[in-house]
Amino acid sequence: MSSGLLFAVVGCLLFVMGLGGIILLDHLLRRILAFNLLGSGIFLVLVGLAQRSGRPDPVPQAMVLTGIVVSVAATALALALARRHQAAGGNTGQTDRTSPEERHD
Amino acid sequence: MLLDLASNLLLLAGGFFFCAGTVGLLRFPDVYTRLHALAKADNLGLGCLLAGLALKADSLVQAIKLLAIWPLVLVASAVVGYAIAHRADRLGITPWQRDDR
Amino acid sequence: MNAALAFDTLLALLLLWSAWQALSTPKLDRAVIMFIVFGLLLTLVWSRLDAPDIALAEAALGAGLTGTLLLDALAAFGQTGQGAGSTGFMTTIRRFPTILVLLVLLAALLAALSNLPLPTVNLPAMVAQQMPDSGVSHPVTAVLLNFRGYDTLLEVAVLMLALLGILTVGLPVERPLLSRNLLVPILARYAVPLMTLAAIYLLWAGSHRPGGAFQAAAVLAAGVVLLNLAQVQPRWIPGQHWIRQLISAGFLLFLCIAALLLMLNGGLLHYPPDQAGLLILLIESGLTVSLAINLAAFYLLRSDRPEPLPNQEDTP
Amino acid sequence: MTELLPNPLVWLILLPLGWAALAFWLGPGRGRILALSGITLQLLAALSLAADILHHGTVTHLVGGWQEPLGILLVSDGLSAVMLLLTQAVTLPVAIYACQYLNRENRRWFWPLTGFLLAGMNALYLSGDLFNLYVTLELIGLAAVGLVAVGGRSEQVAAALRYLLASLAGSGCFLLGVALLYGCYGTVSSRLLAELINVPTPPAVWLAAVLICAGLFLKTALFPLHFWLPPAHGGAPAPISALLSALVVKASFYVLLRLWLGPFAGFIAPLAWLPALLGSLAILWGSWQAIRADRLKMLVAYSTVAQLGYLFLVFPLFGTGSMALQVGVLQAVAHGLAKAAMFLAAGLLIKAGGSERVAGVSHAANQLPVTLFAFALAGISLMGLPPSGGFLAKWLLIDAALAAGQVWIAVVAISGGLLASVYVFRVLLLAFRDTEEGDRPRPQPVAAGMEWTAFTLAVAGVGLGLAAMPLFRLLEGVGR
Repeated sequence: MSSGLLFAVVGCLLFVMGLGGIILLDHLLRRILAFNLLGSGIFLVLVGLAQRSGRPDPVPQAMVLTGIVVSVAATALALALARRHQAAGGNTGQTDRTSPEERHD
Repeated sequence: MLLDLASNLLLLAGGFFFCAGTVGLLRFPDVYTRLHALAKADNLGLGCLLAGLALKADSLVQAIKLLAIWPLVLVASAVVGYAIAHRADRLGITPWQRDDR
Repeated sequence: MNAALAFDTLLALLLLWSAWQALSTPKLDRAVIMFIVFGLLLTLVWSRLDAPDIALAEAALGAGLTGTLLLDALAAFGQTGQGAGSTGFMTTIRRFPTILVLLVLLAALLAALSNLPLPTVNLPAMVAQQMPDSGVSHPVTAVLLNFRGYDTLLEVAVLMLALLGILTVGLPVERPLLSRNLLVPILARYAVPLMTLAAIYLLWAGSHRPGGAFQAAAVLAAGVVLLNLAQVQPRWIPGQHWIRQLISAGFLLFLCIAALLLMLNGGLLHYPPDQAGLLILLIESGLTVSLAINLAAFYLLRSDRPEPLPNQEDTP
Repeated sequence: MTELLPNPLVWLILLPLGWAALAFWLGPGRGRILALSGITLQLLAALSLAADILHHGTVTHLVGGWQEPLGILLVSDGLSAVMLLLTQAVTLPVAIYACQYLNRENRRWFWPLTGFLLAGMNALYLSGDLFNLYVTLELIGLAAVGLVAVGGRSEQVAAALRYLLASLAGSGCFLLGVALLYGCYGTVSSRLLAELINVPTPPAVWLAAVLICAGLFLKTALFPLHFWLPPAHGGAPAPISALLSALVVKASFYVLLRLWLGPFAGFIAPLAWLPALLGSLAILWGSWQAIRADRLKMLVAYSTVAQLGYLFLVFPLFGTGSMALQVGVLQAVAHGLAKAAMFLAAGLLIKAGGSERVAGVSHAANQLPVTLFAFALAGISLMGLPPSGGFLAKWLLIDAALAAGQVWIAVVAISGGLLASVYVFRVLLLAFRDTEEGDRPRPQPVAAGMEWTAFTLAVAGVGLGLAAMPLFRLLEGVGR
């Protein structure tokens, strides 16, 4: 097993962990953390799989650089929205869980 | 030959100090003493490690780059150590004394 | 070789442990700290994967800037919603199908990885072959700004969009978490000039070794944030036009070069091989300023009151 | 026209990026003239591109002059030309409407956000590279989230946040699929992948396809992954709802269609019943929620959930020699025009009636006859009554389904139309009902210009049924 493949496997675990976190966790901050774990997992799969023969591959590396910047941008936006939500008196844990049907009236 | 020996000794010493620092972090009784262990032992360990690696470096520039890490980390750890201790003090954590065991 | 793999395995386990802690530890502040630890471990992983560019970006952006933003948000959230979620019996039952699907997905992923065909296209070889015409000698920079420069153009737009979103909702100002620390200004006095120097070096080095606009911008942004922590640089408010204008200027420079090349050469971002190096450096310099301010603005731009609107509309 | 504007497909991406960045430079509330002239130019570019394709077939552009798989290929055929035309043609009237509808607070960052949204959608329709598609999906996602939050009210921020997390999870699944494909084949070029993927398909490729499709289902709000759509589309200001409902969800559907007919065509056909089944459930569930919705815009938003279901009904019909692709695209275009018109009309009805509730539309028949007519025309297209574009799409769908022996699809399509008529007539009947003068808020005057933009879009949606031939000609030869 090459370390590329090893980290690709770790990436899969992180992806599933992150996806589970986004779906199952209640607190907004934790869901944002989970999204970051999910992103890191994908990046590891992308580079790890491409480099499983041990040779560095600049193309997925450049893609991951792009991806990291995108995920920082998304995190910053998500945190700003979450803080505005909190400042407006929204409950960081529960409001986001109620079904849309209950919230209209 | 001699250079290699010196480098290896320095690396070993660095490893030892890091271990000591970690033991201190785990075993010391309160935040101040733990900070003390980290700031003292780990920084010394890092210095040894960097010196050891610098002796193994291919070029002079590389060695200087390696050694330049040390003062930066020293400054950063001083500031961070102070920040943590300051905050702990603000939160009213009193330093541990031998007799209140 | 075996020692290397053992080290990698240890690293992998630590990485997974810190990730799990970040999601499951009951205290929110601990979760954020564990996430930063995760980011630092990930930096090590990237350097183990021969990807120093990503390691730099991960340290500066993934762990550094994201960590700062998270800590800042933590101060706003306080410790509300402690606990990893209500774990009553009924919730467990309701969540069971989701967990089951996730486990099936994991099993499928691992099964797929265990039996993977070898890649048919040898892209690294093609990159190596075209390197002489790319204008730079570092492959990652060549991919990022030449072969796939179009992705980068769109990605800068993504950063601006995130800032636009933040400006739209506004970031509430809270009391700062940090008590006044006497040493931080001293650190800033020495570190910020060094960081600026490092950023310029990274920008220049990007053409032939790991580095480039994104890493340089991240270091510069960190410098600005440090100045703010040292209470030298006050928070930015949305009414400061230069912030917006510098951010869009770097992007518009990139766009103008793209449009000019399109009109002259008939190809989007089609650099003539002779001038490719110069054009890439020009684009990267513009992007460094634009990205640095954009990233710093994620942290620094605060206002309870939105930016004042102009008195007159831009109607004729 | 080609001589006037060479490379229209590249300008379709550069123009909105340019005016969006300039509008950001200028500051809050600025950029209206830039935006309107930019969108007009884009419409011209899209027309010129469509003309090119009609005459010369598929148009491609190598970004940076690099061949695939090293570089990124921009490619436009009839399918993407139709989507590009729809995008620019819907945005122009919506932008004109927005000039008058949005108040100054809401208009603060509307123009740059819209510009980047358009750039993202245009880039998506032209992209021939899976990783590039991911970047465009993120561009669209973040722009759409910013637009949802434009109002700044607490529930809008909550909706934006929910939308953002759903959107990020969706594009995450997409990107993991792309990573697996890169691991297997060493390229992300859509065209090369279509050649390389062959039977027997390795499990990793199957998994990649499933992940990508799941991510796109989430982004297209296919039942039961639609939970984020109603609060986001129903909560945003009307012109933004129109853009999101008419255009944004179509973008991810387009990617799905492309991949389904391109790289995945060889092996994924046995799974076609799944999107069709979910689409049927979406039609029934969305219509039911629209029928019992309390607020007018939620009614329209749930109607989007239902109408998106129709798009997925065509998947089992691919490869049966019928006009499945034409049907799907026609439905997307017809719904785009009708839904934009309906949201714009709903915004005016709410503004005039002073109430967000469905009941607030009473008296609209006297007060806003043009708007109500636009709402009714859009409703005709959604119900599928002749001669609207929606009618033609549904008619051809039923025809193709019966020809392929898939009777259940025809049954779902017909019952969806009936359910749609229930929620449309629910609004129309209320609008003609007279209530006592005293028990309703004073009517607000509404500028006539806005009424007519909504009306134009609605008429276009109905007229599409009479003028679908050019669209079919563009689509000839796509996906073969």
